[in-house]
Amino acid sequence: MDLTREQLLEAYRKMRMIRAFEEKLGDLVTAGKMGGFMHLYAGEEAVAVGVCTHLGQVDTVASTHRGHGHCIAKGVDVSAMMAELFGRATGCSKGKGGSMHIADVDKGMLGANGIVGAGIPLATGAALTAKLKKTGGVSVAFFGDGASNQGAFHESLNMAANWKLPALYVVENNGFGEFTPTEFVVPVKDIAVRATSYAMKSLIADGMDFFDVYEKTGEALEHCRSGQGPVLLECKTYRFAGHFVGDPLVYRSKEEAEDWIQNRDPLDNFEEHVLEASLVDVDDLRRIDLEVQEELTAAVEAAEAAPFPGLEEITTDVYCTAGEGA
Amino acid sequence: MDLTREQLLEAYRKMRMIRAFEEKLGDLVTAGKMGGFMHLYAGEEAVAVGVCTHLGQVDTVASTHRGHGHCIAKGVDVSAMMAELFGRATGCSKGKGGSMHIADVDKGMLGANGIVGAGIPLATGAALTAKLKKTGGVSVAFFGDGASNQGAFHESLNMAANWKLPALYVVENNGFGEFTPTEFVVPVKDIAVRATSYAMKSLIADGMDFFDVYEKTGEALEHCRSGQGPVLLECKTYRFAGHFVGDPLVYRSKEEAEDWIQNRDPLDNFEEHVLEASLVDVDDLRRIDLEVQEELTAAVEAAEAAPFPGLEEITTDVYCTAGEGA
Amino acid sequence: MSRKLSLGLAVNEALHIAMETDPDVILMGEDVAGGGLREGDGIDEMGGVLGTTRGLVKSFPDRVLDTPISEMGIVGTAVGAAMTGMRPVVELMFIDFLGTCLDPLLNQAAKLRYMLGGKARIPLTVRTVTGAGMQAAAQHSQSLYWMTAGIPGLKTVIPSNPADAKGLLLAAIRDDNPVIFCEAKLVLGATGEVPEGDYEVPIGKANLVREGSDVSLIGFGGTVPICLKAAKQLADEGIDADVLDLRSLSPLDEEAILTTLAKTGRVVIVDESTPRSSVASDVAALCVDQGFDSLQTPVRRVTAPHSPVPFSRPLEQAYLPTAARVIEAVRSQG
Amino acid sequence: MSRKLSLGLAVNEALHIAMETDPDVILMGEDVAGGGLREGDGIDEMGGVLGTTRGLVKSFPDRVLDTPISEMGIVGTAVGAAMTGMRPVVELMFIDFLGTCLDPLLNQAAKLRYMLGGKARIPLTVRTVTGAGMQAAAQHSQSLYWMTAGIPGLKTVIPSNPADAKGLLLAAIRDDNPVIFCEAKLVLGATGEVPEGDYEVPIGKANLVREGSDVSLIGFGGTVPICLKAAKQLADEGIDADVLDLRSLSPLDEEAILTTLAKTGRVVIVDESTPRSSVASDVAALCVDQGFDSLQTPVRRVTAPHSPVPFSRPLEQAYLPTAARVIEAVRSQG
Ligand SMILES: Cc1ncc(C[n+]2csc(CCOP(=O)(O)OP(=O)(O)O)c2C)c(N)n1
Ligand SMILES: Cc1ncc(C[n+]2csc(CCOP(=O)(O)OP(=O)(O)O)c2C)c(N)n1
Ligand SMILES: [Mg+2]
Ligand SMILES: [Mg+2]
Repeated sequence: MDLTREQLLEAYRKMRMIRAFEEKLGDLVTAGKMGGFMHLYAGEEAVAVGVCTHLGQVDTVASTHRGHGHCIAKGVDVSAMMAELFGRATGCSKGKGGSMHIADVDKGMLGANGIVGAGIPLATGAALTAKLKKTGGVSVAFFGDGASNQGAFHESLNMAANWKLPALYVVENNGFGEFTPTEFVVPVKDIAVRATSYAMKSLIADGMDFFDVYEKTGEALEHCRSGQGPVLLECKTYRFAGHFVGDPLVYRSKEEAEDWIQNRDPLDNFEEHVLEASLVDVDDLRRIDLEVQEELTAAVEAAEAAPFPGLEEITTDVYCTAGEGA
Repeated sequence: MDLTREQLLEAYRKMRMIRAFEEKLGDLVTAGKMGGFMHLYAGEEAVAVGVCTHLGQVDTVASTHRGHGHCIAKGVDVSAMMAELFGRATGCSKGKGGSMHIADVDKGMLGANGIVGAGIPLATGAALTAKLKKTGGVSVAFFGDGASNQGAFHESLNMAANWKLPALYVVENNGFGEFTPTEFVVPVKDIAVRATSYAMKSLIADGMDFFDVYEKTGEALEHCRSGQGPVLLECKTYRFAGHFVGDPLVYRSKEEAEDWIQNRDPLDNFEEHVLEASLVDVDDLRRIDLEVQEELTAAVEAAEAAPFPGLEEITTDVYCTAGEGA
Repeated sequence: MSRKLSLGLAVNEALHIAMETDPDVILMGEDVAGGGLREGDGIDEMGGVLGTTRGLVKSFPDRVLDTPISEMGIVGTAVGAAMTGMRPVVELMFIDFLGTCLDPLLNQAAKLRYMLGGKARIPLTVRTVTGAGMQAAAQHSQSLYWMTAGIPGLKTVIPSNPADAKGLLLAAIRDDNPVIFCEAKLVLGATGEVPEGDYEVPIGKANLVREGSDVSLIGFGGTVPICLKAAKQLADEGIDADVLDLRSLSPLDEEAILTTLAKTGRVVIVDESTPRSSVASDVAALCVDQGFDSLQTPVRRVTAPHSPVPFSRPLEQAYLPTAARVIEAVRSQG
Repeated sequence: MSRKLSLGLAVNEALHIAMETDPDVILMGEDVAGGGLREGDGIDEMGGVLGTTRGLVKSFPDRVLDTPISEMGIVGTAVGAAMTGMRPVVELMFIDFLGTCLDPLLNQAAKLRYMLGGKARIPLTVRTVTGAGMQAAAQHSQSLYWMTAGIPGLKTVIPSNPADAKGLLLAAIRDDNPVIFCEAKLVLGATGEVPEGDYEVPIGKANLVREGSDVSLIGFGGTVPICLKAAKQLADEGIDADVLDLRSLSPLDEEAILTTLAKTGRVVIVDESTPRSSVASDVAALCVDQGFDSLQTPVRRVTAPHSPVPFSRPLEQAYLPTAARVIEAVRSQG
């Protein structure tokens, strides 16, 4: 394991930030302070952070409706995200996109996506750019088990395999698509086997274990970066909260949820591992916990104080005018 | 092999009819007597007939842009087909559909389809009907290697597998999608492996050999009919003519084509087999050849003599009026 | 007898009746059962993301099908099932998802009967949720009924109230053609009187919901309450408005439109969708074609702007048509 | 200098120039190389199903990509590539196939810039063939530009002649927005003078192709020659027509439309598409809104009927707009 103490602490900070961010959102939406369809990433932190710890500025990520975690893992500013979710002019997309489209292209985060499966071809296109422009970058698509039933999944993986694109397809198998258990709609045990249709390399990781995700991603990216083509990486995970904020969670058993939450929390797993191996001090972690809370509190305050976009913004940014660029 | 002499002769008649029908169309289009985009099935006869010999009235077929062969194999009237292709009122669809939509629902032939891959979900729906209504029927989708790259393929096979539908998916792998060789766009050797993604049974047949297709289809349909779910059957075949009538065929080598046409003609293969095994007399075959030619000549004459649809037909059949039924 | 129900519950009631009265009716869609067939302690069904299909899987366990997230496959499969004897009702969660299943509607359902010379019947209903108002942003807030209304071979209806919703949905399901049934977010939660029992509201007939003689306000779905509100305010100014609820976007009740135009000579169309290729344009074009002699003023269209739906609440609110904008449009006619 | 070229060859020339002048331009589509990269005795490229892209793969072997038959994947991939620095030109063989790739246009390309608050650029061009006239029947003959024109965030252009085709395509490719470029079958084979070298025809500007003062005939793509033919015949009757070629369907050159209306007071719009949710309706609606005071007669729309395109030759011919129908429409205005 090649991670420095700094990197470990950074990974922990991101996982903790995702958890705290999502908990905060849950509270804000429930309190009626924030609107929209809000899908929380809590429980799946090890996937986003395990993967993105390998990524640099040149690498890109395309995400899903459950995109806050990917943003944070890819380094998007939490304050700008919070302002976006409050619909403020200071948001990372001026408040015009919201949760399901949260993005920061400058950070290589091409966006959450309200259309299940639609990020997969976008990531494939970014991989095509990387290949044609020889940037050395890789392109990562995060998507759910449910999305693996979309035609866009099939078409994209096939194209990427034909063209040996530097693309990593990360399926976050959390056992449900909305309220429907995965086994109702996916007749194979491992979504990873779907790589067979494209003669594509595949790997399976324990998505609750940062270290396993990190390791498997490393192996996958070596394959991608060396020109051998794309990889499908399945991460087995679980979402701790409902499909969206407000979901009554009647479709899954309390025992099942409790088991994952109590015994397989990726933050607990991480802490246990790094403390046992004496890689960091417990004080470091607690300090980060506090810093994260402070950062979030400040983000919420700043967002609430920020202005809404002017009404003229309704009709701007529809088209790019000549010379305007991105 | 459980086929009677009658059945063998019927199979031969159908294969011969397909070949003669397509050759006739080639001449008619080239002579400017017939219009539209015309995709000929010559060379692939053993697939349609090998599969459809197993089918009865209750079974349905959804087809492709290259659909004449499937129609003839499923028992659609050749005269009505010819009139359709001439755009006449006596055509099986009153001249309104043409080659790419040729159909006869009464015969269980749900239609050719101008949209590559679109027949696959239609067949899946027919299989759902068969299952829900317990008709005992199976539903067959014919489609090309190229169509196996469409999202509709993936989504349909997944649904059929989840619901264990009585559906047979027959991929006619003729080595090309239009002018692009299959190996440019399909990174696996056998499209049959794509069944793995759905835990689906798959089989591969020599699509130039009626008997092999017939046998594999039998095995597949036993599986479907006994409630064990769908099957993907890949038939390796070759189209003797161009992608459409008028195709200059510059994208494939003459040698390759000659080899298939001279050495692997499904009609020659059939004849050799049945004569060697003394299953029928050569005279029977030659008599059928003549009868087929006569039937076709009559069909062309009747079609050319038939009236065009009245102009009021432009706006009829758009909607079904109450109580009109099908 | 009637009681007050929300539009969503009226739809639910219509689905129950349709499934009870016809064994060929099946329901397909993502989470329409929503875990309802799963065994387990305390496990219950969701009945769709908005709960509209609740209870159906319990009554008709074999005929309510939770599907994978595969809109192209779902709708295409439903077309194939419709063609072979079923009467499927598909839930397309939001009309925005048309992007993932246009082909089976555009090139299959809408055209099969025609291409087969009248030898096929596609009794398919697609229920879908349209419009803005829930801060669901650009990809979950569109009013894309203009797309389906533009396709020959499809019908498109959009109720403005629970009673119409029940009757139109029953008519849609029993229609032998493919029908797109739109549930506008702006009125989905609104309650109203709903008759008990089995009844149909005919497809293709508009409904005059207010009588007046000075101006015709034409709306549908979520814009009908907006028209009524505007009419009330206009009445205070002495302007008496006819309010026509189109109910059906295709076929369009041209006669009803021309009748109200002939009465008032003055038309404002209120459409939640973006302006281009819109139902609003079709209605205006009809007025200036067939109704030219009656026209006394410009025809105004009150629509969303030619832009995606913004997320931010104040922007989304300003994006939507309002009674104030309708009144302004009436005043601007001079 | 100019020479006569077909519209297809003019497109081919524009593609060569675009790829020569910008290394970020890539061409993607089914068979756009068409075996051109295959080695073998006597093997040659096809350059697309209609031969429009011939020669490009030889000049730019790394930038001409034959794709699988996966329209959703192709267009979605192109959007992702556009967003990250390429300038892709996708060939969608026929616009009818929009059914299989609407989402990446409707919900991605058209909305990304907006949803990202202006922080993305999608310089994507989709070339596609539209319309009837080749007996290609219901699924290969549609004029679905009304769909793309209705989507905010997309532009849609349709040239009526080879010179415009070359200039509009160069403008489309260099535009930083997603542009749908339509090649109408009715004019795809027609030849005309085409200037040499690199030039652009601006998007959003209509072109007055004939001057007259009695009636405005408004067409685009394949209907411009029909308008001109009708104008010629009308001239014999002493009716002198302005003929406006819209060139761009979105944005629409409203000023040019209102200018010709102001001049003649009388408008006939000729649109090959079906009538509902149409560009024809939008133009009529604009006339009766902004141009009401100039209007002296009803606005007529000459379109296809509200039905799919029939296969049978005489039916297909009667389905299409003709000069005779345009003249009839003018006469019917009284
Ligand atoms: C095309 C499309 N269909 C349906 C939906 C509604 N929807 C939103 S999230 C979701 C479930 C996605 O499941 P999965 O891919 O497993 O991701 P998860 O939510 O479990 O992270 C569905 C059906 C959508 N947004 N887009
Ligand atoms: C959705 C769609 N994309 C593209 C086409 C154009 N097209 C017609 S046939 C064809 C090739 C089909 O290849 P395959 O599925 O292998 O069938 P084959 O022609 O070889 O029998 C293509 C690309 C189409 N008709 N529909
Ligand atoms: Mg999931
Ligand atoms: Mg093929």
